[in-house]
Amino acid sequence: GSAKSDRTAGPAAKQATYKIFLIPKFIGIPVFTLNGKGGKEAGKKLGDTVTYNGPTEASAAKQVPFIDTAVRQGYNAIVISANDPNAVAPALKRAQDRGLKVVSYDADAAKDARTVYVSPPDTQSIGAGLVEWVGSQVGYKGQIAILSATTTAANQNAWIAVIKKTLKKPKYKGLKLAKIAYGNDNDTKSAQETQALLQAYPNLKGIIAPTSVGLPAAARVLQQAKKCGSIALTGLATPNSMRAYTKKGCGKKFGLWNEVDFGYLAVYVAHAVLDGKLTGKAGESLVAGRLGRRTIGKNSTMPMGPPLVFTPKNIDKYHF
Amino acid sequence: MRRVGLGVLVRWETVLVLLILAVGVWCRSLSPLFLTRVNLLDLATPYIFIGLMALGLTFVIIAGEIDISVASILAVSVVVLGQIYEAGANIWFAALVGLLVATGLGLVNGFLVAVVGLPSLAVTLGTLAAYRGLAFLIHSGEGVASFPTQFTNIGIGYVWGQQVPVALLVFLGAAVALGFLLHATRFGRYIYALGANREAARYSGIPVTRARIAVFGLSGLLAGIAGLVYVGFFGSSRADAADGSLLDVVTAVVLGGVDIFGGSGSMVGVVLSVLLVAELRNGMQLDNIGGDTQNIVIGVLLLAAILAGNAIRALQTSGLRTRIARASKKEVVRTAGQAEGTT
Amino acid sequence: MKLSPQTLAQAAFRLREAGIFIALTVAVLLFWARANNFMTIANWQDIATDVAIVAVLAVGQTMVVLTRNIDLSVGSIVGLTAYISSDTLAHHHGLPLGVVVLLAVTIGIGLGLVNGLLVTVGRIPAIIATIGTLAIFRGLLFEITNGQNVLAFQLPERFLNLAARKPVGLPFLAWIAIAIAIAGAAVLRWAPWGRDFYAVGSNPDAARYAGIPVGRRVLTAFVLSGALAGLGGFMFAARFASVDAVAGTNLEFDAVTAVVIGGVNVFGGSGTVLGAALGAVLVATIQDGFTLLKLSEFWKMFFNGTAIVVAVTIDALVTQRLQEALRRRRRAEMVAAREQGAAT
Amino acid sequence: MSLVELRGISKAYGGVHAVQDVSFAIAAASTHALVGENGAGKSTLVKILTGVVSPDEGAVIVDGEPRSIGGPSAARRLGIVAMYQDPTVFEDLTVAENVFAGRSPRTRLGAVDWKAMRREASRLLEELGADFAPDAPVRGLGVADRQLIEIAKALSSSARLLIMDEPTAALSLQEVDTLFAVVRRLHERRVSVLFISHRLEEVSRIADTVTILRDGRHVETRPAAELKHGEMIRLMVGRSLDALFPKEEAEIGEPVLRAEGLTRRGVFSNISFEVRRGEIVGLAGFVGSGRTEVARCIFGIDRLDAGRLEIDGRPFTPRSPRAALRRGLAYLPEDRLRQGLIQPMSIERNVTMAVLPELAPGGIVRPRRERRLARSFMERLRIKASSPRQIVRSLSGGNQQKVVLSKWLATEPRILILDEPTHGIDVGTKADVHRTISHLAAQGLAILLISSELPEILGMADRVLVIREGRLVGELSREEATQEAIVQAAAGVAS
Ligand SMILES: Nc1ncnc2c1ncn2[C@@H]1O[C@H](COP(=O)(O)OP(=O)(O)OP(=O)(O)O)[C@@H](O)[C@H]1O
Ligand SMILES: Nc1ncnc2c1ncn2[C@@H]1O[C@H](COP(=O)(O)OP(=O)(O)OP(=O)(O)O)[C@@H](O)[C@H]1O
Ligand SMILES: [Mg+2]
Ligand SMILES: [Mg+2]
Repeated sequence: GSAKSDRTAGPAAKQATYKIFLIPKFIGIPVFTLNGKGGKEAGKKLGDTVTYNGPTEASAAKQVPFIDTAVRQGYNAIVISANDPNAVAPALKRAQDRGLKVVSYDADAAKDARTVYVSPPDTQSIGAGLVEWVGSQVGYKGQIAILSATTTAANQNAWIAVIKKTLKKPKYKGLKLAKIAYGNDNDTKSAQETQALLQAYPNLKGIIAPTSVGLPAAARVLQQAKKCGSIALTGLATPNSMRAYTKKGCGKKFGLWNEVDFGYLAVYVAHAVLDGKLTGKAGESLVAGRLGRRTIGKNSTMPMGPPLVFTPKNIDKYHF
Repeated sequence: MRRVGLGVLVRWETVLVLLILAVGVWCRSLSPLFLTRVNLLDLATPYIFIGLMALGLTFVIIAGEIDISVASILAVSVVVLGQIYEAGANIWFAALVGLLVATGLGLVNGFLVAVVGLPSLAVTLGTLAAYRGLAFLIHSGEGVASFPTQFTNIGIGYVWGQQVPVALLVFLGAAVALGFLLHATRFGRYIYALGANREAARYSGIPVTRARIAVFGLSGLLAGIAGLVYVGFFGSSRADAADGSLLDVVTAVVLGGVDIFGGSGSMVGVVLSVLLVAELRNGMQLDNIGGDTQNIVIGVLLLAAILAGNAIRALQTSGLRTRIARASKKEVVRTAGQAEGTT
Repeated sequence: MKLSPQTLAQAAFRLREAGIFIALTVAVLLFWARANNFMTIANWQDIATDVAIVAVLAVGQTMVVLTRNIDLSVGSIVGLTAYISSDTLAHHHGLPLGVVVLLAVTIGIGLGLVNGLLVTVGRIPAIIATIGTLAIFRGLLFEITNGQNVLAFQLPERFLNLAARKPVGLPFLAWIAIAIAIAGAAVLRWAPWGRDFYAVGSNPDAARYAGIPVGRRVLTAFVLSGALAGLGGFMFAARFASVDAVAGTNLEFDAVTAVVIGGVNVFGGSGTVLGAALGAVLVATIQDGFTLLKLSEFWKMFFNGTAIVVAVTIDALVTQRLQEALRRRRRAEMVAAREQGAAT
Repeated sequence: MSLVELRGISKAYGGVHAVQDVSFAIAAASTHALVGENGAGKSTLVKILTGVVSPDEGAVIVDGEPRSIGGPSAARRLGIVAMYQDPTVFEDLTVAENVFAGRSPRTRLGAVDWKAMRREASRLLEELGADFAPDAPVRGLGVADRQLIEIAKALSSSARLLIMDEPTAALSLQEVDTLFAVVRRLHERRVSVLFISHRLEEVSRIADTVTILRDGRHVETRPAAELKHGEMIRLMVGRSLDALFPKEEAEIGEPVLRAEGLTRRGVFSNISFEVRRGEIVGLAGFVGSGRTEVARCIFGIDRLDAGRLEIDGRPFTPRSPRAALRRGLAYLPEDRLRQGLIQPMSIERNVTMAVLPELAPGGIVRPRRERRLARSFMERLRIKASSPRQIVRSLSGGNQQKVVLSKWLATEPRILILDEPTHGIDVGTKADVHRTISHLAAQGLAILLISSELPEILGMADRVLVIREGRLVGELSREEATQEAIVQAAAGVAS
């Protein structure tokens, strides 16, 4: 058995074409579907076979079997958005032992379990950006809250850390972080949590929802509560999901990297890693097709680059 | 014996074996990789923690109760284990405490059901939420990740030329032990009696309350052991451990031929059904069939199997009746004979 | 006059609902005291909206549980019908909402029928049958959505505003729930086939002997549950506008919780819609109160679970007391009767 | 013309012929008794007449035309209504709802007409001399009351043939009288009754015609007047029985069980008695007098509020059935199905249920010993079954009762409490059971015999205790004990 995967991952790996397995946190929601789309697009460009599959719930335990079978099927690389950085690590290490390359994207896996992490536009700029976007809308003062995904989502927590750090800066000292609510990447929950925020903090000025499920939900609740005027909303979501609200002034400024590009880049990175062009060292770089040159930063993390910023004016230029 | 021969044909376990073979053939056609030694030996490993919970739940269901809180119990014990280890205690000590906590939580269920006299579905519906909440309250962060290898081997270790997963052995070991407990011991007999007719069991001097508490304690303990394997295999001790695995656990038990209303079922059946589900998922994954489609297939398999089972049971009983028939005819003759004798 | 078993029974019966009522009052007073802006119209409107969908599901669940069955597939049915409703609207903006409701309910009926047939004709225990269909229906939803979702901007305004409307100060969805609850209660009280639910759940064999078409009644219960889940799906779509493949996940737990807290006997035969509805309200209120008290998610989870256990404990104790009282009362009556018999 | 006629009815379960080629006619406005040993096929015929099962062969003729009876409701439409062997009530519903289950009166709008339902129900209960309200929940009513509800149910549905499958099994003399009165009133309404009972004296009292079954075959149908008991028994059993109550002489030894001032509030109070080695003490009284509760308390199922117990002079506190068993007590409960048997289990497992601690040293069950034990009892009590492995559910009532008895004898008790031991058992078997009982006494067991069947008490007991409303109201020696004496004591009528 092991011999088999060695063969495919060993000498075979030197051939130009690879088999790459793209595992999202869970399948079924558009964001990940778009990642898959981008990944496949990149695959076509590079002549690689890209498979997109995963569990139906955001559960690490249910991601692992996909990792293991990918190994057995002789895939050359795994691209994954981890539900639990640690819980998938042993499986990913098994894969690496069998000669596979691992690239994490969106939500990182334990460092020693992947070669490169393709991060959403780097934590720093997103975190800072989110604060700026909300701050600029409320005149840099007032009570704000965060609507996050799950308490344990690595990327969310990273952003929250930066947001807290940024808020300490003199420019933002007017902004007070009242509460961090969790919507569990679940539309229902997110909406209810937003409602809860409105109740608990009558004079809330702004909400930061750095989740593609949470932001539109929040926007909708604000609209239904007729609070779009009084509460500034920002966060991360696809322009399609926000268009209606943004145009009505709910979430006048928010951002996102292009989810299609995200998957696209992740697969390009995986290919480069397989070619041995990327080893995770800071400063290494590659030309990622239509995205141009991208470079690895520290912690062998490659940021998506600055997010696109959507406003009522420019939003109609984007369709994803 | 002729009767056994006839019996075996209509045994549920036999059906499961046939299903496993049939599914095997199908999976083989899905992917050539399915029938490799590595794959066959390893395909169950990711599902062992589910299997272990199922073994415990089997006792509860045969005893005529239900415990839907097992996954939450697992989570609590996992978090406790993680926290204690992080606090610098010896890993095995931490593991022991985890097991004790799990058993304790199980006993709490048992107390509420057997002593306070509440319906187990309601009780464990409550503790399902309460325990999960508890797990998060104990620790809601990333939890410990780096556990010593000699411990994680429970989950990811291999023995015998690095071929056979330890977890699989743990599962089979537990199954054998529990199978013995259920089928060969007095306690096991009590469980069946309880599930079939609790009042009659009580009248017969069976320690009903103690037995019912014990059953839930056992279920908790198994959830705890499942927790060890979980930590070993996934190397994570987070409060959301095993979230969403409840349906898989119940499915395993029921597909194993355990009567959801209690009183009947066998350990072998449950083990087989655990393997069957693992095999099926593995095969479909090797063919990159989507997770959603996999769920549909499992769901359909469950229902189809039960439907088939009902048909078989009908066959079985009619078979039994024919036997009664022959026998009681004989009896009639015999008693008649005696009658002649007495008069 | 002396307390007759009937008055005793009714007393205890009131006790059941009373128990929940007291719990509710206590909770309300507590939150009122501790959390400002709990006792605000806006807040109660939110609670009402939150509870509406669960309440509708709870009514259907009550019917099923009364017949000594359970329907765990409602969450998936809600998801399916929610998506189909909004997807249909997304493609036919002009479609009257009535038609969409009809569509959702019809699909619900179909799925409920599947459950019912599996249980009655297929002789599969309800808990298993509906665990199976829970997975299957959800799987189908994934297939249909194919990773896409319907977004607010694709939907007609009148639909998006449906949930926001508040006739007479009460959210529209809450009105639907109230109507359903009343209808459900009426059925269980006045409709002969509704009464049969109690008989079937109380003693299936006896029901069969009594000539009650047990199979048909159970089927009816599941169909009703499915239909209401369908309606719930429409309400879900109206409330959350954008629907994807995970919509309505775990709603079955909320419904069952409401029913259990509402004092419906999980072994069938006894319980009321009123109780179930109150149960739903209680849960929603506690949730809401905790939010206002800024308690963490995890405390909510913890207390929610504990609340269930406490509720059933109280219920159990009440019924035990009642039975004991009844038996002794009965014996006293027998004695009295015999004394008279002896005297003559 | 006869109301209902059976022509060549056969029914087999799998291969066993429950009934085979049975033919007889039931005349209008008459009581037709159906007698036979356990497993003779009586209940099966009932099920056929009510459409619960359909016959393999033969026809049911109603008013001269053959009918296929699809189910209970179809039967009801033909005017055929049955009270089943075990009362089938809805514990959660009120009495009125039970009476009208499945066919509640409707208002014009088709809604349940509660008023009418209550009115009708109370009228019927009145007629039956029941003393509980139509709104009373059935939970909390006793066996006898439940039996009355069954009757009311039957009456309410304009029956033309009312089938009573062992209706008197759980009834006391008094209640039997009420029932028979009702039956006679029914005749005035041109209603016929198919009456099934193992109590032959009742059969002779009420029946116009008697049909006898044996092993599923029709043996005889004759006017009751022409049938003497001995004759009936001979036809049923296929042989003439030796004395019905064979009493072996056992020398009475020292007291084994002594009870003093046993009290359970609201149930019974200040019950004192003793049972000696080799003695059979009868416990008589009406249903509901509290006999079972006394037994349940002694056996540790219910709590005693006051009083003390001694076994062999050593104090004994009945904490649990387990504790009682350890002290050599055994209790054969009155409700075979609910308290006696584990139906889906095999005979052997039922028989060994109470002796597992002995059978399973170190907690590990020894199947071989188990089977041996079961076999020995199957022979001793002539249990009619294919093997110790047979599932108890498929046995007829009488054989099931024998299995329960075996379970308790297996514990080799020193004190044996029998609660309605021959409840629903046929004469043949009854004789066996009685023989066994007195044999056990002869071997030195102390036996407390609860029975609503006075002949049984009179036949078996050395002493008779009479309980009324939970109080001990009389103690009669074997000589003093007569039907009259006991009834007077039980009813509290001064003689
Ligand atoms: N469901 C069944 N399956 C198999 N055998 C059955 C079934 N019901 C009845 N029998 C058999 O049919 C025969 C007649 O049973 P039935 O209950 O009619 O006897 P019975 O005359 O009513 O006895 P009893 O006086 O004890 O009630 C018995 O041998 C019984 O074992
Ligand atoms: N668990 C119970 N539930 C409901 N009614 C009961 C219960 N136990 C006893 N009863 C009823 O209470 C009354 C008195 O009980 P008990 O059975 O002790 O009287 P008894 O003299 O033993 O009458 P029986 O002839 O039934 O033995 C009877 O009507 C009995 O049926
Ligand atoms: Mg019978
Ligand atoms: Mg009794």
